Amino acid sequence: AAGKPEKVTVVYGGSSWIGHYPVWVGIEKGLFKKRGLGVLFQSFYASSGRMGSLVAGDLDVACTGSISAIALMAAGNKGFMAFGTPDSYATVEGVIAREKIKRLEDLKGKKLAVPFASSAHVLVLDLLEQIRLDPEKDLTLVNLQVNEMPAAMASGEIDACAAWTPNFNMLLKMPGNHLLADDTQFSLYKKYQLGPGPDLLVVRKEFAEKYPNTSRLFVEGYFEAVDMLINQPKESAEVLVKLTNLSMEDQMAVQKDIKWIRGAEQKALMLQPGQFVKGMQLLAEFLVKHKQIDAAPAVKDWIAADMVP
Amino acid sequence: MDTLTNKIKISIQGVTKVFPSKRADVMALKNLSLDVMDGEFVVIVGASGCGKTTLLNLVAGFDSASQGQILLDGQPVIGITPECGMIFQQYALFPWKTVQDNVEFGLKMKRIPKAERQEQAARFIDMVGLKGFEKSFPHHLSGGMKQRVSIARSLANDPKVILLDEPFAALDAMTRQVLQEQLVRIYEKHQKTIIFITHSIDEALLLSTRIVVMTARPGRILQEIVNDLPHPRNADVQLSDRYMELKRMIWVSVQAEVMKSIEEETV
Amino acid sequence: MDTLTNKIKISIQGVTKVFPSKRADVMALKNLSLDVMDGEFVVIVGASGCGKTTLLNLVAGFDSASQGQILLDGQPVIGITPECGMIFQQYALFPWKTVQDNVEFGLKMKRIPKAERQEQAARFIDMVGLKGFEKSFPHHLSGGMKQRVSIARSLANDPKVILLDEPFAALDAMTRQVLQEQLVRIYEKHQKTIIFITHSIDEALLLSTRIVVMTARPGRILQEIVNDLPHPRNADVQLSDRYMELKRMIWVSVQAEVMKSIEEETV
Amino acid sequence: MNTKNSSNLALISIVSLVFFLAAWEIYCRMGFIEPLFMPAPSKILSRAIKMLNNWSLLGHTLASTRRVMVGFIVSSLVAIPFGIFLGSSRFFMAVFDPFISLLRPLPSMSWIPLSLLWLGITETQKYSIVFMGSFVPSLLYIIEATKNIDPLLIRAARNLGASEVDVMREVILPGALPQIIAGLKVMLGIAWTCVISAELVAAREGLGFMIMNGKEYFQTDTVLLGMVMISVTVMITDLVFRKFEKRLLPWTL
Amino acid sequence: MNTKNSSNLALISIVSLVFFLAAWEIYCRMGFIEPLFMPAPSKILSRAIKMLNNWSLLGHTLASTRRVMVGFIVSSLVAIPFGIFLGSSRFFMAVFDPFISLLRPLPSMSWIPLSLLWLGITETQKYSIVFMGSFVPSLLYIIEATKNIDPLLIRAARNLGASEVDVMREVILPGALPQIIAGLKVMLGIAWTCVISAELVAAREGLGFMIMNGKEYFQTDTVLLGMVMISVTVMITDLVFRKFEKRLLPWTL
Ligand SMILES: Nc1ncnc2c1ncn2[C@@H]1O[C@H](COP(=O)(O)OP(=O)(O)OP(=O)(O)O)[C@@H](O)[C@H]1O
Ligand SMILES: Nc1ncnc2c1ncn2[C@@H]1O[C@H](COP(=O)(O)OP(=O)(O)OP(=O)(O)O)[C@@H](O)[C@H]1O
Ligand SMILES: [Mg+2]
Ligand SMILES: [Mg+2]
Repeated sequence: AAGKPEKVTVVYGGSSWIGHYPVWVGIEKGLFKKRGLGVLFQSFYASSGRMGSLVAGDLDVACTGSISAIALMAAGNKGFMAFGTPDSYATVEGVIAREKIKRLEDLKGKKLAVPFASSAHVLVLDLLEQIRLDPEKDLTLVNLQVNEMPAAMASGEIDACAAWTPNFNMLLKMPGNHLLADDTQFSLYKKYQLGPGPDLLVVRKEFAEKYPNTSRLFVEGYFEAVDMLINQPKESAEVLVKLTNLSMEDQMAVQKDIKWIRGAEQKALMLQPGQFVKGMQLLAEFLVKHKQIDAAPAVKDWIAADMVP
Repeated sequence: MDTLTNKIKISIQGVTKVFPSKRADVMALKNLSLDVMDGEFVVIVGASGCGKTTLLNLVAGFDSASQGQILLDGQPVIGITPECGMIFQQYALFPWKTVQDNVEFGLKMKRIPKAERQEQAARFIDMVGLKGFEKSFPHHLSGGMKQRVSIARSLANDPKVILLDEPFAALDAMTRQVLQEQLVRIYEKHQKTIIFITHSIDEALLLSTRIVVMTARPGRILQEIVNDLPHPRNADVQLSDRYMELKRMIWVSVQAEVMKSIEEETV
Repeated sequence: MDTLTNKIKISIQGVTKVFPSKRADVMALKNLSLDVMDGEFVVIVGASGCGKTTLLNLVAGFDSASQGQILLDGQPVIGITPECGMIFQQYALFPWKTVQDNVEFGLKMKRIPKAERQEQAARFIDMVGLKGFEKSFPHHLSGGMKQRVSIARSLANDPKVILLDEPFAALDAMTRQVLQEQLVRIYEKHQKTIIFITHSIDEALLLSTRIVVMTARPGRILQEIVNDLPHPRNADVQLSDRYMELKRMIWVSVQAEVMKSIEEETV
Repeated sequence: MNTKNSSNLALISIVSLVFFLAAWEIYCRMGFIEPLFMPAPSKILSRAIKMLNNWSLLGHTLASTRRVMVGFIVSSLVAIPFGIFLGSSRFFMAVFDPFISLLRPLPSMSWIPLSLLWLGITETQKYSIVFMGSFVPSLLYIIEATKNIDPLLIRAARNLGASEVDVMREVILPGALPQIIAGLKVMLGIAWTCVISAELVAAREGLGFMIMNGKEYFQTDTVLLGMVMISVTVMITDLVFRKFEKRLLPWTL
Repeated sequence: MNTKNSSNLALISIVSLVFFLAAWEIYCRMGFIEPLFMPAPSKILSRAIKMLNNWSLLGHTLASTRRVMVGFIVSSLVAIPFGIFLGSSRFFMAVFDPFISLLRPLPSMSWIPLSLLWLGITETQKYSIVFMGSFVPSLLYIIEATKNIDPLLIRAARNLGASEVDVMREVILPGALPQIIAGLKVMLGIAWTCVISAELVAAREGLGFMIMNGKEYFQTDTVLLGMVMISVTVMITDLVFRKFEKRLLPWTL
């Protein structure tokens, strides 16, 4: 019953992070093409750049870490809406340390690298709070992008780091490194199964309003790709290594740790107000508590109900 | 001289010029009056800092008097007037223009067509003996040659009055002499009215029809001497008794004023 | 003059100086010979570019001759020698030093103790009439005052020979006269040997015991004239017949050389 | 300085460079230093050959050069007339002075966050960084050049009958030109700084991206090659500019 | 320019600034522009008050200032004697010329990857970026200043009995000082550029970090506040430097 797309090219903002696997698979396997859509995959290092580009009108759809999305909501921007969450992960992000650091408590007086304003940053702040270490005084947090962490760990410049896949996997494979904690130890995860930066699908509001057919077709194609990731992991991994630069073996391992969320499950998470949205609200309040944002936005106001499958 | 008529060309009437300054105002000229007849060659001498340049700037309209007024052909001088062509000690040639383009400048400003102004400029370049240097930039010329270009540039604009502020002071004695002779020739041929500033009494005697001596600052007219030396003022004239007499006379009056200003400086 | 002895102070023997250059080498001096007696005041005149400055630089040891040699008290001049004090047209004062420190400079280089050099410097500052300006920076002085500091600085260093390269050319005629008189007084009192370059024949006649006229480039000696004018050379002397005669004589020979070099320039 | 002497000095320079490179090579070969920290010149050379073969070296260089040129040309085209205007009007100079003073100390780098917010990661964003980094300094150079014109020349022109507009066109513009061009030459260097900054933070190509990316993959030879390429490219741009300068200013020869 | 006239001009500047700020505020209040892209001045002010209260604004400013000062002072201390030495020796100038030419065009930013490899994410790495960014330009300024000394003054000194070493100390150093100081003033600006670059990439404090972090959280007011702070801090350093300059160069007054 879907009408023809009003606009045939969708500009998507992504990176090599797992949250972007479905779009990559969809493009490579022609799942958008068969719906008459072309999808342009634009790469960004950080969620914030992607969100900036989205509200500036350069992107139509993106997947983002929810920290960025919450920050943008807190800044009062109404130019975007959320319509789903593709995955739940807990074991592809975490704190990795060198041998001599056995427990989180050993981080005292050490150097811990973390990309500021990221989900890993939130994880670290929460973990430190759990063991009552002051991030300002008891240890040194080093602001570093995840892609620079392997070098910094190798040179011994830092004692530990918080990263996500694929750098997370590379770091774990480096001799002498081991996992100290992952998202399963995040306090909200323990209570609500919610990681520190769950992935969120967002759309430019103007785009969603102007091109309802295109939006719907994109969502269809997207969740078909999610199904393919669940049902045909090997075929998916074959195209994904081009995105992640991981070996086939590592790629399969990463995918094993992800729980994909099908289209049919989205309504329960996203609407009235939905488990996921409630979790996001808690996360927003957590960020306020840690002085990362000024005030918590009402997350439910940013849900595009029409687009949730 | 036969070119002298009885028409007053420039009339400087009770001019005072004060430069305001943070410490104390400087009074450069005080109630100075002077008439210059059409076709006269007036040379002004006076101690350094007595206000000669200031006076010339007022005549050219670069600056305005604090009191008094200056009339050119009976009309008060208000803004900068191209009718009084100025020739500066530092030449003030446009370094980015060739000799030809420098000389053409005034004509170009009058929107005279290219062909015509080329021809006119060529005439004046020839007159000052710079044929063959039309395409040179000022940079490549010697001081004497630059001053000749500046004279040609002024003449091409055909001003009624030519004002010269120590035009030859930066040149060596020998080049200076050549240019003095050229200037006298031009003056005789074109019947301009000239006001010429110099520090050299010899130069004053060589060129002028009348010599005006100014007092130390604030500048006023101390003495006016009609220069009746015969033409051409060659070496013979310069060694004549009348020359010596005039020179001594000017020497004495300038000397006294200079001493005043030097004393002021060193104390 | 009574200070003249028969000792040769400086002997310039067949000196040639060639400046190599990309286009064509410039021969500034050609086989020039000249002896200067102890206590003489030699003034060198000549057309612009004839090599006067070059010659003085060789005597001071700033540059070395291409051929020939220069003896000072019988010893060949090899490097820069403080025995020949140089006074430049552009003063060459150290702008970051006060008048006092400028005058002390040479003494400081000789490692003379502070107290002693202060006293000596004060004497020379007084001599040139700048008492009260010890703490001033050169920046604040007029041209004439700067040149006086430069003279004091040179004298304080007590050189046997003083070389002056158009020292007064940048000054106005009146200031120049005052300094000329001061220089003559210093020369008479301190019995220095002086070589002085100028473009002004009047200046040459006023100061010298001997006048040397150089040819156009390449520079050689054209003529030497012993200046027998009586002292003091006041206005009366300057208007005397002998003065006129000497002036005409020099005029004629310089003139011819100047014409050569001007023709060369304009063609 | 005569010809022989100056060619001697050039020889010394060449010997010195060769000697340094040889010492570096030998030092590395002897294993005194880890290649991760400092690869031998021969390694850098072989990386260069590799990257020349797959055209990527040329691609990065051209990408950066294009960005520099676009940003720089746009900024010059705006700064020259505006600077001459401000330099000759004391009133408008006073009006714009507070903004110029505020913008002057801002490094081009500091515009990156704002430009990313405004323009996203686009080519326009790169151009805007170059523009913001070079515009204000260019403007200041041009204002300065305009003010430095010998007032005597302006007097002379007015005395010869030039109007205010004539003076602007015939005296101020050509008179300020040598200094304007000298300023623009400095600005070109600054424009290069800006583009490298912009590329280090967010780009997919260009020399700045190349060295940042090289570092990520522990290819110190790529990092050093990128730096050498920046040097060489800037030197070449400079040379081209100088040729161009001589054309524009025939009277200064 | 007399006093009255110049105070008039200052008045124009103030009026112009106030007018601009008012227009900006009104434009924002009317909702013509999203606060994400351009917050109103009042927003920036309230952010400033908030950050002043928890001392973080002061902390960032001092962190950057400290880095600038350390890097700049070390680079000046090395560049001044070395520059005077190179400026007065044609032989050693020729020896070092190729390296200076190669290093000159490299933006400080381009040293970031290498410095991270060599020094890790330490304060020393930040200092090294400032050092590398300001050393070569300072050196060039100082060489230039040394070469620009009027050779007549050197002649005069030698003629008064000064030895080569005396000339160096008594003539070249003081003679080059005004130009050296002018150059260092420019370098101080460049040092600020460098520090902002260094902080944008890997830092946890400093004004560069502040604006980058502000951007991550879409706090455009923090970004703009950071930029204003850079401007203001540079202006203040400049002022302090100028006072200091007058002290050092009494003869130029
Ligand atoms: N624009 C000005 N502002 C303030 N004072 C000035 C200005 N122009 C000239 N003066 C002062 O006015 C006096 C006369 O200056 P002016 O230049 O007319 O003297 P001058 O006779 O031409 O001297 P010189 O022979 O040295 O050229 C001097 O004391 C000078 O300092
Ligand atoms: N360092 C140099 N290199 C090349 N040529 C030079 C150099 N110094 C002087 N000359 C040339 O040597 C000739 C003599 O120059 P010098 O300065 O000695 O003349 P001068 O008699 O002092 O002239 P003036 O009266 O103008 O001062 C000139 O033609 C000049 O161009
Ligand atoms: Mg004057
Ligand atoms: Mg000379």
